[in-house]
Amino acid sequence: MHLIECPWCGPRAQVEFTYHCDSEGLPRDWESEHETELHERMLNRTNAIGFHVELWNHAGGCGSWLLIDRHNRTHDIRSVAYACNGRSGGK
Amino acid sequence: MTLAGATEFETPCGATAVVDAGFRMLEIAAWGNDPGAIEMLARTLALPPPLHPGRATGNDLMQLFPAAPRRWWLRSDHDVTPLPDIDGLAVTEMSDGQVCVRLHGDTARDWLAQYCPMDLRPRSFGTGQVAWTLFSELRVLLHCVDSNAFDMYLGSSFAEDIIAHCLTARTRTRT
Amino acid sequence: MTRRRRTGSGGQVDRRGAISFCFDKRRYQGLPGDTLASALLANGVTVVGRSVKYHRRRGIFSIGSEEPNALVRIGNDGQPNTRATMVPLIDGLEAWSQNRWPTLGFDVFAMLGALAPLLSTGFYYKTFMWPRRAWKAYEHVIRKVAGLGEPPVRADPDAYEHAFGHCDVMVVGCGPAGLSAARVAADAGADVWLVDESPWAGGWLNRERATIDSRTGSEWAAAEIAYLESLANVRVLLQTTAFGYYDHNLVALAQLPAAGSAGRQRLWRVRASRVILATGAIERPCVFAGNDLPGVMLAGAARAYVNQFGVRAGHRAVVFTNNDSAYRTAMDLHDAGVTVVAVVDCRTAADPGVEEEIRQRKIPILKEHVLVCAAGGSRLRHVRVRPAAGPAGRSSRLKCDLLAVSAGWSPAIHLHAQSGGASTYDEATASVIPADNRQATHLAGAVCGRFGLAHCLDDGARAGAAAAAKAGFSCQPPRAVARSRLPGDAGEVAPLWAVPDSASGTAFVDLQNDVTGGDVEQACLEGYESVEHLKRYTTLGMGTDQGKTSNINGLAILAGRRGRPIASIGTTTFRPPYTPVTMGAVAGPEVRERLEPVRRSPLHDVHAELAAEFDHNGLWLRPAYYPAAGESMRDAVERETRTVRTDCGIIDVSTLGKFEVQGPDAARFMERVYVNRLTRLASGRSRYGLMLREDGMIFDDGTVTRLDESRYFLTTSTSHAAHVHEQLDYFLEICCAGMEVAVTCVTEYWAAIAVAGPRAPAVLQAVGVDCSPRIEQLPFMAVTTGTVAGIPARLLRISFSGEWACEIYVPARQSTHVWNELRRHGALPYGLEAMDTLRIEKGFIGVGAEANGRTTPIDLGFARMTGKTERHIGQYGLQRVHRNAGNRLELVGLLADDPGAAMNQGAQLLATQGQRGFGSSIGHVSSAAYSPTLGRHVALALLAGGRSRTGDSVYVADPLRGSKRDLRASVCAPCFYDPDGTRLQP
Amino acid sequence: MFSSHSRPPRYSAFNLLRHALTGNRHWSRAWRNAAPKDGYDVIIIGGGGHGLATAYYLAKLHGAKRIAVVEKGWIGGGNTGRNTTIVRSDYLLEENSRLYECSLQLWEQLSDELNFNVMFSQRGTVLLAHNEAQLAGVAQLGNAMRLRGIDAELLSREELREFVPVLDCSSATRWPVVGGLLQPRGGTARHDAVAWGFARAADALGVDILENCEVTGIGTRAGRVTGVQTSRGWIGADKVGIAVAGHTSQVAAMAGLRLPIETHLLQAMVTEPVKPVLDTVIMAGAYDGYVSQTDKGEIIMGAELDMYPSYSQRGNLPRIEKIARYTLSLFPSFGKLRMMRCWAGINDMTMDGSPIIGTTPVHGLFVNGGWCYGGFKATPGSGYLFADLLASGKPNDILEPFALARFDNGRYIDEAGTGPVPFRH
Repeated sequence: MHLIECPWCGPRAQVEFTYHCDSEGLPRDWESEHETELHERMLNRTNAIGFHVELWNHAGGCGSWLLIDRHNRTHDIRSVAYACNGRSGGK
Repeated sequence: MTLAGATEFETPCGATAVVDAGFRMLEIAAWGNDPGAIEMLARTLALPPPLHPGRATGNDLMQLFPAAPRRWWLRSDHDVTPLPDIDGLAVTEMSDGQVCVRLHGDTARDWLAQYCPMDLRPRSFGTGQVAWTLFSELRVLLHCVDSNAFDMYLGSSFAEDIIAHCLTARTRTRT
Repeated sequence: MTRRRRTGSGGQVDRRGAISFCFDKRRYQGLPGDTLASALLANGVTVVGRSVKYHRRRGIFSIGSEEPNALVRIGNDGQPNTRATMVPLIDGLEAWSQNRWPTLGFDVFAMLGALAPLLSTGFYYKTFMWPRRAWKAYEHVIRKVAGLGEPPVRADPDAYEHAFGHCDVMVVGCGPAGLSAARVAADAGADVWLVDESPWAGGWLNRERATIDSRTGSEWAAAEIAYLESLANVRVLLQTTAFGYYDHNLVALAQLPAAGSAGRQRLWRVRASRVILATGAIERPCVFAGNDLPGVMLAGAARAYVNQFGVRAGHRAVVFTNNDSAYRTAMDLHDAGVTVVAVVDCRTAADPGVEEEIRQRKIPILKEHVLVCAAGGSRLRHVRVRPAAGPAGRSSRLKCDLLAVSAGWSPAIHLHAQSGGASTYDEATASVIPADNRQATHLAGAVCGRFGLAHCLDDGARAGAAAAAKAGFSCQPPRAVARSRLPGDAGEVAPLWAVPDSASGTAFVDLQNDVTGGDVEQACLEGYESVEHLKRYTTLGMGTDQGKTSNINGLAILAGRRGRPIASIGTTTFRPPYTPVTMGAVAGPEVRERLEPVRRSPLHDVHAELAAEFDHNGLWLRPAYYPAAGESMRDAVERETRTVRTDCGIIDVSTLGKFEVQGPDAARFMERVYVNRLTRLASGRSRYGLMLREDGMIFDDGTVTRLDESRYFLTTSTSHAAHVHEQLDYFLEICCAGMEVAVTCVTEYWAAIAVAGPRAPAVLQAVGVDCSPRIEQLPFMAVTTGTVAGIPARLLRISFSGEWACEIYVPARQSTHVWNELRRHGALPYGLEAMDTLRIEKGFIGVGAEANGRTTPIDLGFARMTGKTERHIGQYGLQRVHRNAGNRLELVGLLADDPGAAMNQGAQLLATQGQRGFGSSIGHVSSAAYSPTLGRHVALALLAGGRSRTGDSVYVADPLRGSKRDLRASVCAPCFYDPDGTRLQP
Repeated sequence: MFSSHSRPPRYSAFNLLRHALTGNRHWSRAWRNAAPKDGYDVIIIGGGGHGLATAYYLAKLHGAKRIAVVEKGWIGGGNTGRNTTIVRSDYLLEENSRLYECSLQLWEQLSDELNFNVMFSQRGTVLLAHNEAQLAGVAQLGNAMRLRGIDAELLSREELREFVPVLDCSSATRWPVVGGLLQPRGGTARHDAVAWGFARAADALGVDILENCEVTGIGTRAGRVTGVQTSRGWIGADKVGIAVAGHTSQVAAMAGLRLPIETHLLQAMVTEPVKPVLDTVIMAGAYDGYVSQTDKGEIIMGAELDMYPSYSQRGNLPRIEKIARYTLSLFPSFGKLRMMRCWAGINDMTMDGSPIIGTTPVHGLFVNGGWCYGGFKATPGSGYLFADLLASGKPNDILEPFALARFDNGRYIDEAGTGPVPFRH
């Protein structure tokens, strides 16, 4: 079980967080993206072994949306940051 | 289960549980990024600054819980006068949706540690701190009101079930 | 017998006490401080179990959790496969041997031993194939012979606990290294947890005659543990196994309650800043013929039984070793009155100190000798030895009833390996030792391959200091290390895995799984020569002991066979748990009734008083129907349905997901979230809204209400509420970042009651509704606020039944009053079943039934809602799906030709009667009900190209539920009642 | 040229006896320790069940001569050896149903076909329903199966109580069992034996099985595949098939492909062995979990994914606890059994939850992957169909819907209806 350093709550157990998707799946600019762009990001993934920036939600905590730079084999975490320019979510 | 006012239970773990449903709770959410809005609200309500993440601030009338970014809960045991309309803040009534379970006693912390994965040691979560965390798989707001007393806020629909937990669970501390 | 086996003094048992216990119905006496294993040995019980494959007699082999043989069931219908070595003896304990029929002494299946050559490794892959269908019959027998203990029959009566813990330093292992580590870290001020699987702190200090600071090892350990327990920042957990080392320094502990107490087993999940592994080492045996006979025992165990429990495991002992530690066995056994026949050592020289000790005791040492075989029946009778370099044939016989074997020590690197740490093969100790750490771990003592007592104490102190410092506690240099003495504890061995030329059908590598040296060789011959293939083909190391005493020997034989160094062979993966953990403890308290929480509506008690039959809807309990006395379900549902159509019904819809969306950009946000156009939705009006997924499929349906310019109120289906919340939040924060909007969940705050039926306006008037416009004049799909029966309320003129209806939203705790007032003025409650019938009559879609995650709004007849050009969720997905759409399933209605014939949800649709085979199904019944309003059965269906088939006949096939003949039905528009919606209007 | 070698003798009772009388010292290798040749007609990347089965059927049914299976470690070491060994064909969507039923029919003859007892045991698989809505769901599934000629029976609570006495069919639990769908032909098989059996049979037909031979690159020229670069050197081939469950994205990336796959962990565990107590496979709708008892007596359990991408092959405690909670809620008498071993398989989860089998933009390169949880039961069918694809170059009727192109056309095969969220399938 990972220990994830939430920028708001501090270190918390992974059970409090939900993984949402790889950052490859996030829109660059949702408003203006095209159909092919949407389908490419919605469907296809590099899925390589190594560090990936992923979107997680601290659903069992403060609710923030977080970008977590995490290794998908060792589970090492290099960084955790709010997903939108320092703006954070919250349920 | 009808909850009116405060009901007290002795739990088998040795802690006392007081179930309280007779308070006022408002959720205040900022839709922008302006930190000034909540500070203005705090000033208007005469709540002592500063507003540290995870640290409750309050006076005799009310308590403000900054437990999530851009989102606060305001608890009052008295009827709060209508909140000033401050631009940038959405104020939503939550009172009937929440039940507060106050756990009190030397075993309260150990009992909570049976269900909450967060670090509850006094140096990590001491008096005055508030945090959203999980209780079993349920998201709750925890408030450490004293070295051996915790308020746990949970959705009303779960209350009966969770209180049943409190009444049946027991703890063996320092085995 | 007892007196003869038990020494007169010494050890840590209380000779003044007496404990009575049973093994296989026979009653025995033990002492306080015994384990079941020591007590059985003290009573001269040599055979305690039968092996899994050949049903050979087996005795107690070890002293700890590595025990492969002595597996017993504790209690009647109790826990099977329990290691007798780990069970503290309590009064009245009942233990039973396993895997024998009818008795331990006479086991019918022991004849399998005679067939051993036929049953060589992997035999079952090569046979039981003829005749072709017979495998099931063979398997039936195989299953009965296999398995170990009997599983309990009754539901487990015990309760279990879970807990989370957090500490600065977790020390695993309570031996000399662990104790000294814990003390240094604790003195530095760190929160320290110290755990050990044994009921006694001290580890091997209890089992040896060591001295530390002029006290005995066990006295020293007792003093240390007493000191540690007196500190507020230390938690000592005994009988607690650290069984798993997971990501980011999470250590899982399984804690047993004190023997005989009413405590519960507990599973701890402990997050430690630093972990110190002082897990010690496990002695390993050697492979030679007859090495599984009762009376063959690990050398360390033989001296431990005498030192800790005062039990002589035999009267005439031979010690066979490749290292110095077993010399202590000879010394300790001799000093306890056991005749030590000889020390058989394969080496040319031992440590001069221990050799001198043996000579003083006049015990013969046979250097450069090996053991050829052990012989006996239900107990060991003699062994044969020969010079290591000599010819295979010539051996001499030594009479004995105890053979103490040591082929060296394997560091218990399991947790280290689980944490991701690397390991390497060390030639000096002929063992696999830890290399680099992956996590915040420190290692101390024998687990590192440093076996000396002084090393362990020193290592521990240094690890304790380092861990405390890393955890942020300034640490004084470790205090002067204690002066200690334990002869022959250096740890070097001369590798000896299997005695050459001794490989026969009874030279076992894995005692529990009956894997012999010959099996390993055969697997190599057949090409199963990678470590994992060997393990899986022979089952080596796959027993309950997980190969703690056998894996390394198997590896070494494999390496020898392949002519490669052991280091290059690799090892199998160390997986959690370190030792098996009771499932009940893993599961914890939240099982059965408490598996998941139950959510109750604020009106729950009212429904219960009305004797509602409840149904589960997600986590919620909701009334399915309210049967009157003596009324059947069908009658109640029909009555409730008719009530809504002709009178006035009320239903609790508090479980709907409810959200407030506020802020200057709320309107823009709503436009993106819903597929339908909402820009023209005026304040004070509601609309039915469909939310899609990005792939174009329907995600959820509900209502959108505009409360004012910048404030919306949404409802969602009960089952999707949490998902919708996540989706809204994700969409706002990630896709619409910068929009000034706040979303708040108000599901718990509002109770909701739908009042429906032609008499609903009258009932509401009678109850007293104060709003503007007056309630009966409120237009369809309009919203207003006011009071109902004096309670402040939000009123929505929306309908899910097709009748005039209004949803009343009131604060949850005041809803009972409103409900009761409505009832008092003539409204009758209806439940989910009637609601479902009403919506099917109207052709409204159900989430899960029609909106099943594979249907688009176009499939379900909402094409008019789609086509908005502004970007919204699901827009592009919908385009892609329908650009190439073939014969998609579309929503239609079905009327059976025979109006009395029921169509069931889940029946399949066919184009022609009796058609079968792949491709025959053209759709299925998605919802079905008997409509009391129409006096016939009606159904909604998803039918391939369905809308173009209106008027056609299809056949409804339900073979699974026993329908013999496919039912003919005609396809119609999916609305059976009031298609123009005139009844919705005021 | 295809080098001839002596075929190993068939396993038989006589053969077993003969070896027993000679001390079991004369067994021959089940498959040769082959050395890579310069080139092959077909190379299968991945020595798991699927890859080995593909090679076997290619050699057996399509007369292909020069075939190699390249495996980076030991054969059967990926998901073939890390699953819960369940075989069934109870799928709702027609596409899946055809695929898995094709496989199940091959399973029924497999031991005989391979002269290797893979211990395929048709003890039945039962899908439990915990409420009326789930019961309607399994009825829909069962009806679909029956119309297609696949066996399925609806069991009431009382019938379940009789069929699986150890299952708690009482109401004293959070999710009482209300009924279930039995597929009598479903069951379990010995997972490792499937790899070994196919390897031995393929080897006997001349297939080279190259272990410890890791593919590090896929060679292409002018849009055609030319061979593979491996840790044991370059090996040329006109056709290359990828069958590397758990690493499909990595290997496909060597040819420049980006797939709709995300890799997740699926955990499983076994208890200590006990005497027979559960003689069928139970799948619980309440948590996507499955429970059965192996021939050795271990209770084997698995359940849903860990819900975050991982290649770690390590178990994680919260999911294990959940599996235990749900299992004990169904089988309260299992509380005293001990969990003995936990492991994790790495699952290539596609965006619609169904596998991808078909051609790729690179001529001569074929992909077979994204099996989500369904890989083991598909083993013979997947090999049979993939061999057909490799031999003919064109997908047959069963494979056609599983082509990669379905994602471009929006023709998803979304059995669970959960959309393009790979870990929710």
